[in-house]
Amino acid sequence: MTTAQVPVLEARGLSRQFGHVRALNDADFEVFPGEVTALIGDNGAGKSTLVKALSGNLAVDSGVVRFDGAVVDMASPSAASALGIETVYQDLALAPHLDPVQNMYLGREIRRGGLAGALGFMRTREMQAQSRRAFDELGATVRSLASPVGEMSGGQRQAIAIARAVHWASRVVFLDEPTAALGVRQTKNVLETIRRVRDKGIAVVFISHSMPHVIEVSDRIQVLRLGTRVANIRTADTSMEELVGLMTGAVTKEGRL
Amino acid sequence: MTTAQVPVLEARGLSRQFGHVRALNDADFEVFPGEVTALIGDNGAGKSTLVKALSGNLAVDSGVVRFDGAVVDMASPSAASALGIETVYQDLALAPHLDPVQNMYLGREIRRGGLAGALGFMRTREMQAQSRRAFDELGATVRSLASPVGEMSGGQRQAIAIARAVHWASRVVFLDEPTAALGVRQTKNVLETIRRVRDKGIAVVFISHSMPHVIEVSDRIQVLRLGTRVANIRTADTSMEELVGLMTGAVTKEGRL
Amino acid sequence: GCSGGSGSGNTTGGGSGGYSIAFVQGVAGDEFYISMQCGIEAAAADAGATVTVQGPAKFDPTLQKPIVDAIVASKPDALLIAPTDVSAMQAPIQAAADAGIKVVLVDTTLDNPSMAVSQISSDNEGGGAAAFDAIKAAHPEGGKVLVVSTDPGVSTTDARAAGFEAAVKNNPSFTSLGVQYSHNEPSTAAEIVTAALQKDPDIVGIFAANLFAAEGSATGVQQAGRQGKVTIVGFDAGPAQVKALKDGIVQALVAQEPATIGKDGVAQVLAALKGEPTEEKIQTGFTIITADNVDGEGAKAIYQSTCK
Amino acid sequence: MIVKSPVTETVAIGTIDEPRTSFVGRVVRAQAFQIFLVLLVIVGIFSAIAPDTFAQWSNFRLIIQNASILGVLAVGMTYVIITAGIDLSVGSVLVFSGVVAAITMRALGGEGWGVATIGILVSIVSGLAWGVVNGVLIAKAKIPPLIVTLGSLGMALGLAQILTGGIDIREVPSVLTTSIGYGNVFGTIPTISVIALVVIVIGAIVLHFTRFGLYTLAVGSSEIATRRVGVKVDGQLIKIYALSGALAGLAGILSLSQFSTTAIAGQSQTNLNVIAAVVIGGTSLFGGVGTIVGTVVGLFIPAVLQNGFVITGVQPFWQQVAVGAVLITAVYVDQVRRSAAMRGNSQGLWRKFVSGGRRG
Amino acid sequence: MIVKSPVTETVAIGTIDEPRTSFVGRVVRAQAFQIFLVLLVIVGIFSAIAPDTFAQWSNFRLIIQNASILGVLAVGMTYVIITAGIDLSVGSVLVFSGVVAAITMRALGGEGWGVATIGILVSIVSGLAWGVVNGVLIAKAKIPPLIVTLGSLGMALGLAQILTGGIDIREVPSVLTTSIGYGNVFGTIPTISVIALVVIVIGAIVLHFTRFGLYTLAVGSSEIATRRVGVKVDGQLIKIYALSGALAGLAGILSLSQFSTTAIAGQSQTNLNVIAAVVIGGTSLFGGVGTIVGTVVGLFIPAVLQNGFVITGVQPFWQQVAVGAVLITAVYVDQVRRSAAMRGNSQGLWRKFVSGGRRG
Ligand SMILES: Nc1ncnc2c1ncn2[C@@H]1O[C@H](COP(=O)(O)OP(=O)(O)OP(=O)(O)O)[C@@H](O)[C@H]1O
Ligand SMILES: Nc1ncnc2c1ncn2[C@@H]1O[C@H](COP(=O)(O)OP(=O)(O)OP(=O)(O)O)[C@@H](O)[C@H]1O
Ligand SMILES: [Mg+2]
Ligand SMILES: [Mg+2]
Repeated sequence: MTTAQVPVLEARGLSRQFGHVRALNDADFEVFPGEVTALIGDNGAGKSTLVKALSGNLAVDSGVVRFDGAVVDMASPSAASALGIETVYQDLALAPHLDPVQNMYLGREIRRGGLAGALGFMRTREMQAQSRRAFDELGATVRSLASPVGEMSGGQRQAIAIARAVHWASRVVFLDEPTAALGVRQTKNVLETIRRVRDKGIAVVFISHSMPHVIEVSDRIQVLRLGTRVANIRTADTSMEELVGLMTGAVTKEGRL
Repeated sequence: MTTAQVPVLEARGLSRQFGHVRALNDADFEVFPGEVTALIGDNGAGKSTLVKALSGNLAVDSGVVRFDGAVVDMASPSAASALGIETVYQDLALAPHLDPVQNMYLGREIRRGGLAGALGFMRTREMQAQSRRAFDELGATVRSLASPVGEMSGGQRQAIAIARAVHWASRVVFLDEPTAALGVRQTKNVLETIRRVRDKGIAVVFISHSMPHVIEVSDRIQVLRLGTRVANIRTADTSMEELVGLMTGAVTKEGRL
Repeated sequence: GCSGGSGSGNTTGGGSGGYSIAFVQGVAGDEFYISMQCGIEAAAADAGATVTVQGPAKFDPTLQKPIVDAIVASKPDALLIAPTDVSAMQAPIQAAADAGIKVVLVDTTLDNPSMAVSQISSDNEGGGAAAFDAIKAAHPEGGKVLVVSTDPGVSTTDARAAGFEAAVKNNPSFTSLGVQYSHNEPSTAAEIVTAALQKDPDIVGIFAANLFAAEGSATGVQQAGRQGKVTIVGFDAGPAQVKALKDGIVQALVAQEPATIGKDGVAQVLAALKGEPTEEKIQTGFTIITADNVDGEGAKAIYQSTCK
Repeated sequence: MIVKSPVTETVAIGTIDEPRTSFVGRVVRAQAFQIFLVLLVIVGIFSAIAPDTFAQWSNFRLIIQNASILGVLAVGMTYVIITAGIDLSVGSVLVFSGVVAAITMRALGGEGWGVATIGILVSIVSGLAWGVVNGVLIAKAKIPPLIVTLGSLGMALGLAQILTGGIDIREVPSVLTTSIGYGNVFGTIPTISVIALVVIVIGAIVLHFTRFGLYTLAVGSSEIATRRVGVKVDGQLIKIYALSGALAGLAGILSLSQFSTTAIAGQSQTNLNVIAAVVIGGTSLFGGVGTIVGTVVGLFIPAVLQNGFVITGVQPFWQQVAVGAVLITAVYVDQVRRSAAMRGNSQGLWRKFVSGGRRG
Repeated sequence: MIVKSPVTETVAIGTIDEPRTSFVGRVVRAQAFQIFLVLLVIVGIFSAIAPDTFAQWSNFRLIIQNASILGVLAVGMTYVIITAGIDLSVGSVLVFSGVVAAITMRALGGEGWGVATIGILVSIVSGLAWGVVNGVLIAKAKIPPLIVTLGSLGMALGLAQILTGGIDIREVPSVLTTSIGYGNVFGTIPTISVIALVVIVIGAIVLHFTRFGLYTLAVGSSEIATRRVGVKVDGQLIKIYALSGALAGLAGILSLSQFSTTAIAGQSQTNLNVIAAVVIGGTSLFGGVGTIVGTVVGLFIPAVLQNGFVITGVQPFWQQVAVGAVLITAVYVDQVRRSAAMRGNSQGLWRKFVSGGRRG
């Protein structure tokens, strides 16, 4: 369980209450570079809430976040982006009226050179070509690069969000149930992409309810239950049964991890 | 492949074009009472479009729909509801500001007796109790019956939509990727619920990208590819490999089915 | 006879010598301008001329200018207009004159009215002063008085308020509580008056600078239960105002002479079109109508509501 | 290291936060209550400045009376805005209904209750008719509500002017003026306010406790979801615009009673005033949330400000400035308090200032 | 029964419907084009009725001139509405900016370009300041745009009245009136319209081709998605309201040039007129879609109607009714044609009537 390495991202004692619901309850979490960390837990365990807190989308009531060992204030999504953290949210967060290319490059457009660039004109052609390449890599079935993503199928939208996050992440990428809407082939591609990204030294956080996928792709598994981390284990050391038990509370690990 | 029975719902030659994208291309489809029919296909194959067309949410360009052998005009969702058809949509279709109970009973509220009922007053207590039972049956982790569903986690919302459809369907229930956001335990419960519903003689259409679940729960599998049905097989007669091949076009079945 | 609001249809001039006259009101649907329209239509009918009536929805030059522009495009022989602003309407009306249209300014005027064959104006400031006289007559002992106007920047009501305020200043036994603006909403006027009476229960007179201000003020006074103790003087003497006067809601009215203005306007226009001499400037007066003279002397000053 | 224990449900349903809170607690957390506090503060300030002119029942009575007609309109507008719609036509429909009623009553002649009753019905039906037209165009022809009601604003006003020739009608049966316009109940409560109160109470009960209200919220929350579960969304929308129209008709006869004139050129600001009241009261222009109580409070904030400023002698030009500033401040304070309540901790306002208002 | 074939991609990306359509085809399918056809039909009808009065360049010239000031405002409003916001304050800010500029120029004295230039700058900066205030309150304090701009509507107007004492200022340097207000370019094109055209063209290019425009659409499409990808949404919103304010300031000096008065009682309908133009032009009040070209067309529909009705001698009261009816019809026709284009078949209008307008 102990690694000599410094975690690229580390959370200690995060709590967040919504009305009477305690979505995060003194939760710890850490991810190491070049590792795929699976984050699992029952519905409503607080996984998405944790992701939002660590990507600057949600203020927590208490707790600290460290990046490369130094305490950071993850005050906004831009702060997270600036640190090289990218996220695929469970509720996708694409702009429905924009096309896939615009969504892919939103906030990171390639500007033209010279004055035109300074005035905000963009290299549309180039962005299109690069997006096409990124989608192809995932085997995404995005049928048109010029129609709004709001008109696309669930899986097509999912693929665009994943392509975007993978394209831009330099340190950490959060994938909140990325394969939920994907077809068989696309899922395989995404799992492969996850490995490829990991091999570049980027930390990947993979959230999924599919235990086979989790076991197939992850190096380490952290289990949330009722807003608290109840386990942090190497994938090699565990089994499907134990994981299910941990999520539902049938099995408990001794001590805080 | 041939059954003597009359299909409860049958579609012939459905086509629907969106701009240049042909989402449905002369697609056929049929479901039989007391059977679980899995509808599978790659992302963007047209599964959700087919479901919308058969539940009165989308006008098709051509094709006919028969219910119990008679041609019907599925002109609106109310028409489908009136026939006993219920649907869980991929993009859930819950009213985010309403609470789970209100969503569960929307359009079917239990009225008070007498004058109060005629004036539109409702039995809130009773609806609450029944919803709770329905959620419990699915093992849903809906934490509060009084907060808006818009604030709930992806899996919690999914569970509410499923509970609703299953509760009201009397002839056909469409489930468009119902387990995508669900936890392990909840997924197991939903698959069990599907079997239970089928055993009541209701036709269940199950859409999923998870081949193990499809094979586990379905009696018959129909495969869509680029808007056309390319296969219609009994689950017992096929294999995971064949299905994947059919979806991606690596395998083709001879003849139109 | 025609009812107040209906102008006759458009016919281009020529034919059997019938001229086409366009009348642009300061604001559509105001009884003052409707009475003026009646005068114009009567005079025009006598002369065999046709009249088109247009007007903006508000007393607002930015709304009146497009109408004047369109009128000019439709090429009438003559234009009678109540400009909504002394400088804003200068250029559009100049353009009309430049297009060979004979222009007569009615009621209000312009900074430089030289393009007009005649200007027939009423004295709004004098009317305001007369309104004060009516309050003084009812309350010789003096007291607090309030002005309820429409919006700041409307030249006619501003002039009425200014005339009233000046008259108050010259009379030490009266104190003015200033001008409040009702934004042409009777309900706002009512709110203002009830609040003002709450603050100063000893108000003796209210000068309401237009019809809605008068109606709202009357409602406010009634709500506060002070009818009979507060004198409300309204402006203009349309049938609605006269009924209010007869009902005792309003105690006095300052009446202008819109029908006369209209009649004179048509006369001047026809003279100009026929190449006869015109009068450069005509000033019309006003009458104060009270319950005492409404059935006698004052009756002549009441505006026509239906054109005969 | 691993301890087995019996399988339990992760969370039993509804065990964590069922409304165990007291009635008072719920009221305090209700969104309408936040803005009510703002109103109380405003009233408190004026009362302190002008205790014997502002803080009198006689004054409050007049404020209430003056807000009554807007209150009737605001009930309908709340329903409309909850569906993410808008109704710009209320002022014109009010005028139109008043004109039609006045013409009818003048034609019938007489001053008694018979004529007055017919007038009341005619007015309501006229408004209802406009509302149905609006509703059908919005629900069936799918034209944006802003365009439809902007169009019917012009049309209703134009027709009112055509009917009267632009000259206000002042013949109103005296029973209307004396009993509704200026009558009192229990000696001191204006009849017109009692009528408004009845409308408001019924409006609130229907919105919060009946199926009609539930469908209204559902349509505003997600039209497509509501349609998919088989609710007749088009019919619901038509009914809501019809309600707004009918209430504008009722307001038309009330206005006729109070002002004894059709006031054709008045009411040009009415729509914005009513919409502002609804939004101040916490109803979202994007639909799905709203309360009638909030709307009523939202109505009184500008009314009290206007009254208070005149009484405390603020100059007219400054009044506009002050009303604008207080409006913005009131909604801001309400908004901060509400999001603080959402977070479940009460030092929200202070925290917000410190943290720079980050979303949570 | 089973035939194996090599695995292929389900669909190659972007192979099915890349915009292979011709330029003309795309123009015809563009939403702004639909409503443009409606405008052409209206112009055609009036031209047929009144060929030698309506259908004259001199008349079109004046229609264009009269629409120019609204056109400048409408560019800013389009941006605002695309973000799902609203700006009710444009009319008041226009008046306020004009007043400040007029006071400044009067204080400096003189009739030349030097004073005029200072006046122009002062007016734009005054408008900009109001826009920034609006933007900060909306973006940072999270107060609904309707409330903020309703508040600043009252405040700007009140301050304009305070500055002038309620009396219009009419001393305007003559260069402004002669060269901007009534000057012409190429002898016949009004200078004021050329200025508006420049604003419109720049506005359209920025909206459709630059990052600023893209962010505007993105914020309107999904504020949360845009925020999550790291776009500074608050800053973008502030810039957009500042733009709207600055354009209102520019419109203020144009209005001063054209009317040589501050016209503080005017502009009361300006905000609704501009909003209507934007919505008629196909911009959704719910954000995410909109074009400047559509807005310009949306501006001309009421302008042409008003002009045509006056010229053809329609009575004023009937004009209101007719404008309302045509407005609704125009947007309806546009809406039906647009959804027909979406379905990819062209008999949409007819089909819609037959099928009763079912959604698809
Ligand atoms: N904005 C919110 N307001 C109120 N409650 C919320 C909000 N967001 C989340 N919650 C609650 O917090 C709890 C945790 O939610 P979260 O979305 O983190 O779960 P999750 O682990 O991602 O579940 P799933 O697997 O279903 O996606 C849930 O009970 C949910 O209802
Ligand atoms: N409203 C729409 N407008 C335009 N195109 C649409 C619309 N709805 C669907 N499409 C297109 O039709 C095709 C089929 O979409 P559909 O949602 O039916 O796919 P699906 O089989 O459900 O895919 P998934 O498994 O990803 O959910 C897709 O290419 C999609 O982009
Ligand atoms: Mg989640
Ligand atoms: Mg789908």
